[in-house]
Amino acid sequence: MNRTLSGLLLIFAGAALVLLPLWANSGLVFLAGTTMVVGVFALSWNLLFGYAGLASFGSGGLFSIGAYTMAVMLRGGFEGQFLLLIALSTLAGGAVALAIGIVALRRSTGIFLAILTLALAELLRITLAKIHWVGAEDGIPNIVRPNFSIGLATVDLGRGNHYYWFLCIACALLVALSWWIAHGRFGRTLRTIRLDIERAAFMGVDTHRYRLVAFTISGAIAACAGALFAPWAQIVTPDIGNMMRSTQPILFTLLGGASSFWGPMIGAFLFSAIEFSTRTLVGIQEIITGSILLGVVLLFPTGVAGAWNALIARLTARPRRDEATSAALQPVKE
Amino acid sequence: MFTLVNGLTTGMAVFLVAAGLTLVFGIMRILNFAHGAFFMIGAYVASTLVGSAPRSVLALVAAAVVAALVVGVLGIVVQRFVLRRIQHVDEHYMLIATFAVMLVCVGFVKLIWGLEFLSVDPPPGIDTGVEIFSLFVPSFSLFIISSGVVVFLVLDFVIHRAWTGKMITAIARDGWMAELLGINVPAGIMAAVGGSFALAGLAGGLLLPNQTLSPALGDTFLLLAFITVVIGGLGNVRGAFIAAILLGLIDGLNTMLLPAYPGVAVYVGMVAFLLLWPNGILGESRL
Amino acid sequence: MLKASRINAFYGGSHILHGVDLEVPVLGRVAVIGRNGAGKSTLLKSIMNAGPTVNGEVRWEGQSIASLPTFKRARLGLQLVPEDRRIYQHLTVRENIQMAAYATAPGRKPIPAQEIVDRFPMLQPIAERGGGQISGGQQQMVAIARAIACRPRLLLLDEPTEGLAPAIVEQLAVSVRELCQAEQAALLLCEQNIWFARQTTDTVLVMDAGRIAFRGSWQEFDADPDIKQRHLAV
Amino acid sequence: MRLNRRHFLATSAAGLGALAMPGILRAQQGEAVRIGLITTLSGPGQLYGNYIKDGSEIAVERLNAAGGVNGAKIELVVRDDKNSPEGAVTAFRELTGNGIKLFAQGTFTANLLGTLPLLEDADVTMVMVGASALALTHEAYNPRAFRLGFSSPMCFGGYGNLMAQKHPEIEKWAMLRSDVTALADITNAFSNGLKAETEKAGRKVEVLDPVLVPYGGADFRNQISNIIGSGAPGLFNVLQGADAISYYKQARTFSLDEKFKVLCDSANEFAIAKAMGANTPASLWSWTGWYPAANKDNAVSDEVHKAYIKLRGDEYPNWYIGVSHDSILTIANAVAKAGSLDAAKLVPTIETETPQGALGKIHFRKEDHAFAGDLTYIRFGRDDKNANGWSVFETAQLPGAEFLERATPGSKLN
Repeated sequence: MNRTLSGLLLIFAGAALVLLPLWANSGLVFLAGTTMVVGVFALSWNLLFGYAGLASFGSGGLFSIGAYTMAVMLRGGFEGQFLLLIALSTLAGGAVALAIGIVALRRSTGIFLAILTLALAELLRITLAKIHWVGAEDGIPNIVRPNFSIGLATVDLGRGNHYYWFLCIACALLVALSWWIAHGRFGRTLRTIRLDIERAAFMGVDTHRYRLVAFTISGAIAACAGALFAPWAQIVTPDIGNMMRSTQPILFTLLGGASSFWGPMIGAFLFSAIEFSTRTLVGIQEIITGSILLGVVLLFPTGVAGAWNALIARLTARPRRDEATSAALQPVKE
Repeated sequence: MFTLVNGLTTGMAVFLVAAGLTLVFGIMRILNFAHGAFFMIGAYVASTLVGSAPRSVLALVAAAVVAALVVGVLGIVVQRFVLRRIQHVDEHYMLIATFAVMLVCVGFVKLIWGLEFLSVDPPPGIDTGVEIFSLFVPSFSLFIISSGVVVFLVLDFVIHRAWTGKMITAIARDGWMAELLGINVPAGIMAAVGGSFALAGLAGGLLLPNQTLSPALGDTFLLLAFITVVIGGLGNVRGAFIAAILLGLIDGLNTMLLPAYPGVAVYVGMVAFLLLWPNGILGESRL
Repeated sequence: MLKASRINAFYGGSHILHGVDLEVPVLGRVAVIGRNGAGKSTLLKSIMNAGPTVNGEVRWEGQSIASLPTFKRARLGLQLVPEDRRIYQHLTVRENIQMAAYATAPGRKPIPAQEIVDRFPMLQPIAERGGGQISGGQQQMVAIARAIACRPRLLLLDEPTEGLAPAIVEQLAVSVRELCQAEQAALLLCEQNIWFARQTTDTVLVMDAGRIAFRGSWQEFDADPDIKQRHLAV
Repeated sequence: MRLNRRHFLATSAAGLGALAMPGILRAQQGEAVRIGLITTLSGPGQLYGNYIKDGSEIAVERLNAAGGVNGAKIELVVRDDKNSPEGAVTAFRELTGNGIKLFAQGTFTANLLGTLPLLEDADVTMVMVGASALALTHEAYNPRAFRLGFSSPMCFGGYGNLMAQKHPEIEKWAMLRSDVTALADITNAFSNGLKAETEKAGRKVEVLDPVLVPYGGADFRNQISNIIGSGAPGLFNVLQGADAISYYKQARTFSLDEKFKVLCDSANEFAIAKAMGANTPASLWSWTGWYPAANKDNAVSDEVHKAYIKLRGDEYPNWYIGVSHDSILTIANAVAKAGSLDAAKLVPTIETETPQGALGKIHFRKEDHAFAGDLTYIRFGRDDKNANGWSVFETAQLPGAEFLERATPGSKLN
């Protein structure tokens, strides 16, 4: 029951997104596209956090690497090979994540890893802001949306809402990929490691290798999201990888629910909806956003997805209600 | 030589801000995103009390103490209505909660004090400089350095020597047992969290003549304070003290040796640090 | 003095105790024995409201204490010594003992730490040592001394003999008996070591899978070997 | 269950609809001439965004009081760019989606660079409010956009020129700036202007490399000590906002204003004096985009000044007030003269019209749509006799057109 309902909801949400440009204002379409990309970005973060138990505060840096790789290559005239460029950006992000992982993962975890990645991302941002070749603080503007060709068919992504639909497809594929990773053997092993690293090691799992692979995959997807974002925003600036960007996936994930696969996506759309619907209330935006976040955290400490699941469980399993909710809400102490 | 004195000044300023942050981490195990915002509120409250030209050092310190009390009370409110409610859920939700608190604080500061820059002068007595061994040292720097040292000594005494500190550390290390021993743990945590927020307010008041007041003030120190807390070994006040001094010196050397890249050495130093001593200088300690 | 009725206790979704009734009379000494995982520790923690979610009634001298938080129960004179002792490693042995002063019942005065140290010869050489630098047997003594320091009315001991050498277990049995007598404290003991339980208590409860399977004196317990076979054999 | 789901679908559809509603409603109102204003109304740039909003609102009020545009009222639709290009693009697309074709946008260059490529598709005419970056009229030049702001070579080249004239005795200048690459344009322009003018007079001047300070930093004492050690009698400071004030505060203990003969600030004008009061440096030059007291014979300037005092009770408005007022004025005037909202008609009208604004006659260079208004410099400082604790000592004006850089629309200036 739970699955069918959630599945229907997913199909409904997907259809609403695809059909959006047919009726909505172009600002809303742009926002929806941006939200899809950062939603995928947040999913990639949660692959690391929710499944491998590693929190990175520097994911903005990887997003930025993907976006800059794409922007530089497009400016360099490689528009013809768009798919190749996406692959290249993804690889770049994965390679950087792998390098960082090799050096850092064995030595530090938890908050130390978080702050280490934060510092690396800040260093990247400062460096980008100093390089004239990539436009320093003002970044690379005027990024073209290239043609996209498979076989004989060519689509001009620069026209109308073509790039939006391209984003829909690309994000759907990335989500599917993440789903497959999270729910396959790899994801299950990661969760075992998260729950009890000693037991996993005892069972013969090379925990370090698994974490490293998760770190790399997460970085690659983050960079891929960045690469998709560059032609969408048509400008990249060093601030694309700033601390706010790095906290975005954390915010979205926790808002939506870290224990749920869809949590980060839900969080991203919820946050965008809050921001868009309060856009005319200038000057008190911080208070509104802060209060809503606070309200959500206090009311749904398991995130929106957690609250949704609890609600469904409550509706579908009425007789066992007490136990189900007490299991969901009772903190385990000592 | 001047770089050294100035490095110390920067270090002690950062320590003043980081002290409360490291305490709250020691007690609650959270990285408090709102700490910078409370530091800023402390500064604004103190500036409202002393005006733009404080009459004496005493007036400034008194204003800082009142600011500490106000922010401490705010901290207790936050603890009571936000942090306590979610302390058993998942520590990461604390992160989002303190982030939200930060947004709300910044929003209210903008509403109450506006956006225009405010400035408070150093009071007479510490508004000039002194010659020490033919080296010109601003006396306000000496004020910051001594404030930092005093706050550290008091804090270190309270935590490691005084009985209250022993009780608080007992709560932080094993609250369950503390409660079995009849200690009112929620009240203890409340007081300790109030105390660490009060430290943020105190820092805001003491550093008031050093910085310009604007709603972005919180950000200026937050990242440096985070770094200090982490390098110091999370929740370890002595470690934070050493880390703050190191940070100040690294920053000072940065301006001397690499003037074209101000502020970069702090990050590089920190990355190197975390790789060499992954658990901080003095190791992690639950207070 | 303590009367708990129809206690049900849960950890998250799992139901640990099923309708347990328990009474400890004034100056009574009760042992709860049972296999690992029978729910003995959960019972003690339920009485202190220190962990599991509990429903049922807990009365202390006729008053319901079901709504009191742990520290208030401790201040009524209930002292639990947990199985893992939980000595504060950052405090000295003496400071550990002083820490219990908060739990002194109204109208009573805590025993000064020095007096406690004097009373336990084992503690004298280690009084100024850190809590992390003493042996397991010493830790158990410190834990009990700490509990005694606040002059409890009811001492709840959770598996005190676990991990101790036989010689120390004998010594511990003597100490516990003497202490309860000297301090006029009742005792509720959870144990797997039947010898130790027999030395220190008069009434015995056998617990199995969260339920009380037997209750009576040690003579009655001995009279029915079947109980041992059915509920205690591993 | 079924009912529940249908209920949910219905409410969420209604919710999504509501999100798009404001647009639909506005689009049906029709009549008014709507101008979209995109500026920074949250985060660190909010201070300046608020000035731009105030100035624009004053303009709309004045224009509507005078009868509006060809009988139609002007309506300002304000959006926050959230301090990022994406935020600006979201706001821009939302407003163009609602049929708005007239835009004023300002504060950060990158946010403008985000929206400039979109003007063509939406047939938008835009005035860039107060922007100074070179890229906007050079490599990122867009024929539908006009810069009502002062380019760095213009206002800081002029600045250097002015200093060379006023202080021929100073042969060595030191500079200090925040570690922001965009600010390098400013120190370069100042240095070039200074050198050009002294060479013309047959003298020589040495300009030291700028000392860098961290942007958003907390402590500037090391750099202050460096700069004092340089031995130069002239100093040009390029820091912004809170950084600048913290810097002058920390510099006070070093008696910075006694160590240097001439102190110049790039563009913080009265923000420093307003914050520091009686502790303002003894004498400080600054460039400003608009200073009512220097525009003595300009009635518009006086009216805007009065309106601002009425609005905020502040006698020393930030220069963004005048500039944003004139931006809206420029658009409204063009619509009135062209009688159309089409860029094809508006752009040539703006190119030829010279309406009277608070800054004087508003005129853009035809080749690259760069603004070439007068340049104003003020010298102010501590003054015990004034109740504020400070006063303005002198003002100087230079013709901007003489200092405007070469027009190279579409390509980078070399």
